[in-house]
Amino acid sequence: MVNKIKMSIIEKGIITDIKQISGDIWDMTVAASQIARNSKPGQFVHVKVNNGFKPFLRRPLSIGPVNGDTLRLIFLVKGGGTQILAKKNVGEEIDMIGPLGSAFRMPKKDEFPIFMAGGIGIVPLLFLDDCLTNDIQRLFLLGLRSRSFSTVSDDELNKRSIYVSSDDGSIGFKGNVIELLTEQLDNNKLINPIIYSCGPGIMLAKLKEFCEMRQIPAYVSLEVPMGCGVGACQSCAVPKADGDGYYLVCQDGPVFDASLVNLNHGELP
Amino acid sequence: MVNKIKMSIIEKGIITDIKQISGDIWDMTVAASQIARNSKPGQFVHVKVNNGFKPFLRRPLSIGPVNGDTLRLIFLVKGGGTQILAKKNVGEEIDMIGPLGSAFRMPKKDEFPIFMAGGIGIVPLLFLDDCLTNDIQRLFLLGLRSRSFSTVSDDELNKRSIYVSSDDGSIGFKGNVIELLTEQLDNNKLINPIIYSCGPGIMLAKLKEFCEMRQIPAYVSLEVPMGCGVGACQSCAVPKADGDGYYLVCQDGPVFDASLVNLNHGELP
Amino acid sequence: MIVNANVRMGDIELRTPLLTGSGTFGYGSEFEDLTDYSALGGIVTKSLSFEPRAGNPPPRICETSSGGIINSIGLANVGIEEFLGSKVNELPLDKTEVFLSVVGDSVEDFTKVVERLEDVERIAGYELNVSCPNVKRGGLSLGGDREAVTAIVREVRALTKRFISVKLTPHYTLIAPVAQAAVDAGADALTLINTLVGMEINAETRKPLLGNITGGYSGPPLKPVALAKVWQAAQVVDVPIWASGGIVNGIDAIEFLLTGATALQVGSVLFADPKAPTRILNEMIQYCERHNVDSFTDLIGGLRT
Amino acid sequence: MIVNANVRMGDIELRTPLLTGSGTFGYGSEFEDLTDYSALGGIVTKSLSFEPRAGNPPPRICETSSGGIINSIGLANVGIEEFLGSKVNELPLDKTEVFLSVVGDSVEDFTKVVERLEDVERIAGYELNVSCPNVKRGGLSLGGDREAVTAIVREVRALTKRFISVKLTPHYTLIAPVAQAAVDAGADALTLINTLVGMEINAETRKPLLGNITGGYSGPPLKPVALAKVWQAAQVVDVPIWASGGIVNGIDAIEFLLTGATALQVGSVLFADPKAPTRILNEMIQYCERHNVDSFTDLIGGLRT
Ligand SMILES: Cc1cc2nc3c(=O)[nH]c(=O)nc-3n(C[C@H](O)[C@H](O)[C@H](O)COP(=O)(O)OP(=O)(O)OC[C@H]3O[C@@H](n4cnc5c(N)ncnc54)[C@H](O)[C@@H]3O)c2cc1C
Ligand SMILES: Cc1cc2nc3c(=O)[nH]c(=O)nc-3n(C[C@H](O)[C@H](O)[C@H](O)COP(=O)(O)OP(=O)(O)OC[C@H]3O[C@@H](n4cnc5c(N)ncnc54)[C@H](O)[C@@H]3O)c2cc1C
Ligand SMILES: Cc1cc2nc3c(=O)[nH]c(=O)nc-3n(C[C@H](O)[C@H](O)[C@H](O)COP(=O)(O)O)c2cc1C
Ligand SMILES: Cc1cc2nc3c(=O)[nH]c(=O)nc-3n(C[C@H](O)[C@H](O)[C@H](O)COP(=O)(O)O)c2cc1C
Ligand code: FES
Ligand code: FES
Repeated sequence: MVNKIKMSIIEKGIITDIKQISGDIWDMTVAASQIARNSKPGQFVHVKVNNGFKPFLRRPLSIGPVNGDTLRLIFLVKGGGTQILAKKNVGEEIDMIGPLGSAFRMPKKDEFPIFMAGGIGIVPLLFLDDCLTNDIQRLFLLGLRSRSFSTVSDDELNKRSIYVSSDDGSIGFKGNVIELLTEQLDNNKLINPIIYSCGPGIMLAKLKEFCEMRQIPAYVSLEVPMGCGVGACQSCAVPKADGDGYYLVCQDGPVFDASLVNLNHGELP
Repeated sequence: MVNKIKMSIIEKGIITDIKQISGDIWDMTVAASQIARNSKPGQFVHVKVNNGFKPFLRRPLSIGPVNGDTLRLIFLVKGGGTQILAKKNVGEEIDMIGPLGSAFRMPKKDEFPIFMAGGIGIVPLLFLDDCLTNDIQRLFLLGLRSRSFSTVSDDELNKRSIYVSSDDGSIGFKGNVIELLTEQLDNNKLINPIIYSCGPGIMLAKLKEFCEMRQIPAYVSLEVPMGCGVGACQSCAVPKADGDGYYLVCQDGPVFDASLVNLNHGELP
Repeated sequence: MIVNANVRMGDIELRTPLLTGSGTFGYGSEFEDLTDYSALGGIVTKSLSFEPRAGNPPPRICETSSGGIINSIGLANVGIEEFLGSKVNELPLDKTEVFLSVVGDSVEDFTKVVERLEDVERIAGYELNVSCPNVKRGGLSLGGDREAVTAIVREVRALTKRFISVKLTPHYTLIAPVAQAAVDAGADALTLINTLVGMEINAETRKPLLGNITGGYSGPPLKPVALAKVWQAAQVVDVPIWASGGIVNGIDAIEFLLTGATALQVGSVLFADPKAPTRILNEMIQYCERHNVDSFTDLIGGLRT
Repeated sequence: MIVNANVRMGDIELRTPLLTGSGTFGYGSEFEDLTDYSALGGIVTKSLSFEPRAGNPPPRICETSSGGIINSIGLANVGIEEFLGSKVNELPLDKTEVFLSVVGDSVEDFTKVVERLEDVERIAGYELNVSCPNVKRGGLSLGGDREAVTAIVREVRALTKRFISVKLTPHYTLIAPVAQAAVDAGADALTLINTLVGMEINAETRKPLLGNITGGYSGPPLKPVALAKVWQAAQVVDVPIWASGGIVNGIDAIEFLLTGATALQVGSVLFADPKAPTRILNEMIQYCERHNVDSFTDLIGGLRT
């Protein structure tokens, strides 16, 4: 919905680094100058994980931190497609369409940005974090199931001063990330907060409720299965909050003003 | 039709040797005691070339020379299935159903056996050759397109005194194997010949015609695409010579008295 | 944990929900050296017609680039006379339930075959293969799909007290009315689905891969179509559904139970893996153990929508 | 060797036989940064209905274990009013031939849309998506498949001189009579086939993968079914056939030409490979070079049977 950018290309990036962050989480750096140089935080690439047509569809992945000609893709091995990605080696090509979709709108001068990530939802927020100049204060929260499911390295946690919550208390705050958010908001009496969030559907739905109650603006990045990724097939519908039809996540999103979308669909099947 | 044998099993053999004979021809030795010990020349195994279901069907392959607990599979890399087979290594398992189908009937005392192979059709004849005691005279003919498409090693050619014809004259007699057969029959004035043959459909059809003209009994081993391999699905039909329906190659064959089958179907599509 | 594998359909109890698909397991004895019958609830025999049928010219089977197969057997079978003379003795009646598949081009074809089969003892029931279009009655073509199915099922029903499943093709514009018609006419179960009509060619030689050009498409590519038809039929009929189409492993089988099937036919997979029934049954049991389900029956229709 | 890629259909000449499948290429501009239009003979737009349609609840797309996909977009489209207001300006009329796909639940739906579209200039023709069962006329359900197709095509034919292709589903018991009915009613071409009805579920969560439970199954598993329908229709009608179903490479495309198709729609493949038209065209040309064929037209119907 915000800062919609056209002009996407197909680019064959070259993997320059790939490492395992934790159990099923991989962090891949790809040299792809054209996509990298035109990306804004919140946008995504549509990745062909294999030659041929197995799997048949591309996989949408958020664009993580960009550094000159490279971008980082951080992903959870969920099924067959991401499994193939995780087995790639440095030097291999990776066919991507991007940058696609909408970007986060930047915080205004008087707003206090809060990044709230659930698990692997941290990826676009890392990029957004990089795009705010150092003088801008911010709060970065990450909810994990447990330490062993971490989606970023300890180094990165420290460097970015990320506050972590975990369901089992094995790292950081014990509880969910909405509880952590509540605690932080209340303890620090933050003025004019604006929330940027990405994570599991249930977390986003709760966040939306929370923000509506407290009248805090929130931007959420959504995940739905996609076909084309470019607005042609209407596969990626998300219901509008007003009940009047659907937005397309690949084109109108993936970043949405939380108040405009209906998030009561729970997790994907 | 002849010497029909029941009792087939699924056995996971172990590859003990695999080598390339020429361009696309591979010679694999498999330890599979139960199948090996129960096989008769002419019978075949139905081979699962891969775990899972890609390709979906098994591949029928003639049982080549048997040596105690091992048997040889010699195959032409024709498409995807045999390609997978050719890439297997010593020590790998290979899932086979066998022995399946009918065997060649052995020559009677007064008959002079002639083996006539076209290309990869030599496989069951090698096994048959081994099964005749040394005192039995025989003539072994092999038709090739050219030397570089040989389906047996030079060693084996010599050891078995195989007469070769090639279309281009690059090895042995220049011409086709029926011409070679004619020459041999006429020059050597063989009495009571009986022909055992396996090879391309067109060669077998010509052989049948030839043998009918000269009133020579002939047994042919046929190839048609198969489903089950055990007589359950009726996929492997070959028309009866009398026009009254079909035989099943996996059950009534693969070895047939040439006079009983209609071979005018040419090559497979 | 012990998982209860049996399923009930009216008076019939199958010790497992697994049946063999018609035409893929012959008359039930061809695979006897290879397949463990204890994993099977029953078998369905090759479709039997009144007159013998020689079948189609070869080749009769090919693979598709999509990972399935196409067959054009052409319903080759020995006909009722020879069946009663010889094949009937091969039926594995001591080992499992036997359902006889019957096919015909006219209503009379079906009734003439079933009439004769009624004399064969210990048969659990019939599967009526009504999947061929253009069925006739007394020589006249029957109007629509529903009319043909109704006529066949009603007249066979009048002849027998045995269990009848009616096997439908996926090539109906809508499956629900045909499914309903079969049940209204007296079917005890529906078998969904028969093969799709398919074709493959070799572009290099420009020849079709089958002698008959087109044939019946089966195997894994059929599964999504079969799931949809089972689901659609399960919404409108109350009789048990026998699923057929692309089952190769235990998860496929579980998917069909969840979608509403009571019994599950394994067909093409037997060619690749004659021991598939045992393997699939084990995989189904493992699923149940993982999900704390103590009976296959509890999964039937358990899709969460 | 220069291979002549163009094909003729009546008055229309396509510079290549490749078209985009309805619903996979939007209104023709969404892919403009990615796809080279010069490889396309034309595009077919997303099916347009009289009233806007919001479409089905998400998820709307999933993969199948058989290597295809299922979509349940639910014919989401902006409706004729908004189409004429905005989308019409996105049509790539300068780049390629544009065929507008039209859909409806009743005969009147079709005629009302086509009437309005007649005012849009430079449109090459229409594709009538008659693949939904239960079409009505004046509120009454039309009897059979042939009746519905005949009514729609005849009434649209009366409204326009433009090229009309009629897109049929594979879920007819027999395709030939429906194909014949469409041609008799005035169709200039037939598009074969629309998607199969399919469904996938996640056995672990017990949920269907699509919000609408069932959807349209497309991609490689569809190809054998589409080949069979193209072949069967080509035996009975003389109009050009537009093939649709599972084309992902040049050999697939050649197979459809040989089987009798004149034009070839690329659909789902565009999601994986937006440059598919260029790749497929090159692969087709390579085939022709290898086989010494100097025009695609020479391959049409060239199957050796
Ligand atoms: C805009 C966007 C950005 C994303 N960014 C990231 C990211 O940075 N890191 C990351 O790990 N994941 C991200 N995802 C989710 C990621 O796309 C899926 O986890 C991935 O597609 C799963 O593929 P698979 O083959 O491993 O799993 P499978 O479950 O086998 O996939 C089967 C199908 O479902 C689709 N699918 C499955 N899960 C999802 C999902 N959560 N969202 C969308 N489609 C799904 C797949 O694309 C595929 O088509 C993002 C999704 C979207 C829409
Ligand atoms: C009884 C019998 C014995 C055989 N013995 C041998 C042997 O010893 N050595 C050897 O090289 N080949 C033999 N063949 C042929 C061999 O089965 C095929 O070459 C092989 O199946 C091709 O598989 P593919 O995947 O490489 O080729 P593809 O062409 O990709 O196979 C596609 C499908 O067609 C079938 N098919 C293709 N060609 C044939 C064929 N000629 N006969 C039967 N089915 C075919 C395959 O089994 C498969 O189902 C024999 C065939 C039969 C019926
Ligand atoms: C070789 C072969 C022969 C078949 N013959 C019949 C038949 O005679 N009658 C019938 O109703 N179905 C027949 N079928 C269809 C199967 O019973 C089954 O419905 C179909 O193959 C789908 O299931 P599958 O994907 O598990 O094979 C046949 C299938 C194959 C592969
Ligand atoms: C996402 C999607 C949307 C589709 N929408 C339509 C449509 O609106 N109208 C139509 O006639 N066909 C529609 N189709 C069917 C395609 O045009 C095509 O006929 C079918 O997908 C088979 O071809 P394929 O295998 O090349 O995709 C759609 C297909 C997909 C995948
Ligand atoms: S994925 Fe095709 S419109 Fe969004
Ligand atoms: S291959 Fe099944 S009967 Fe011969």
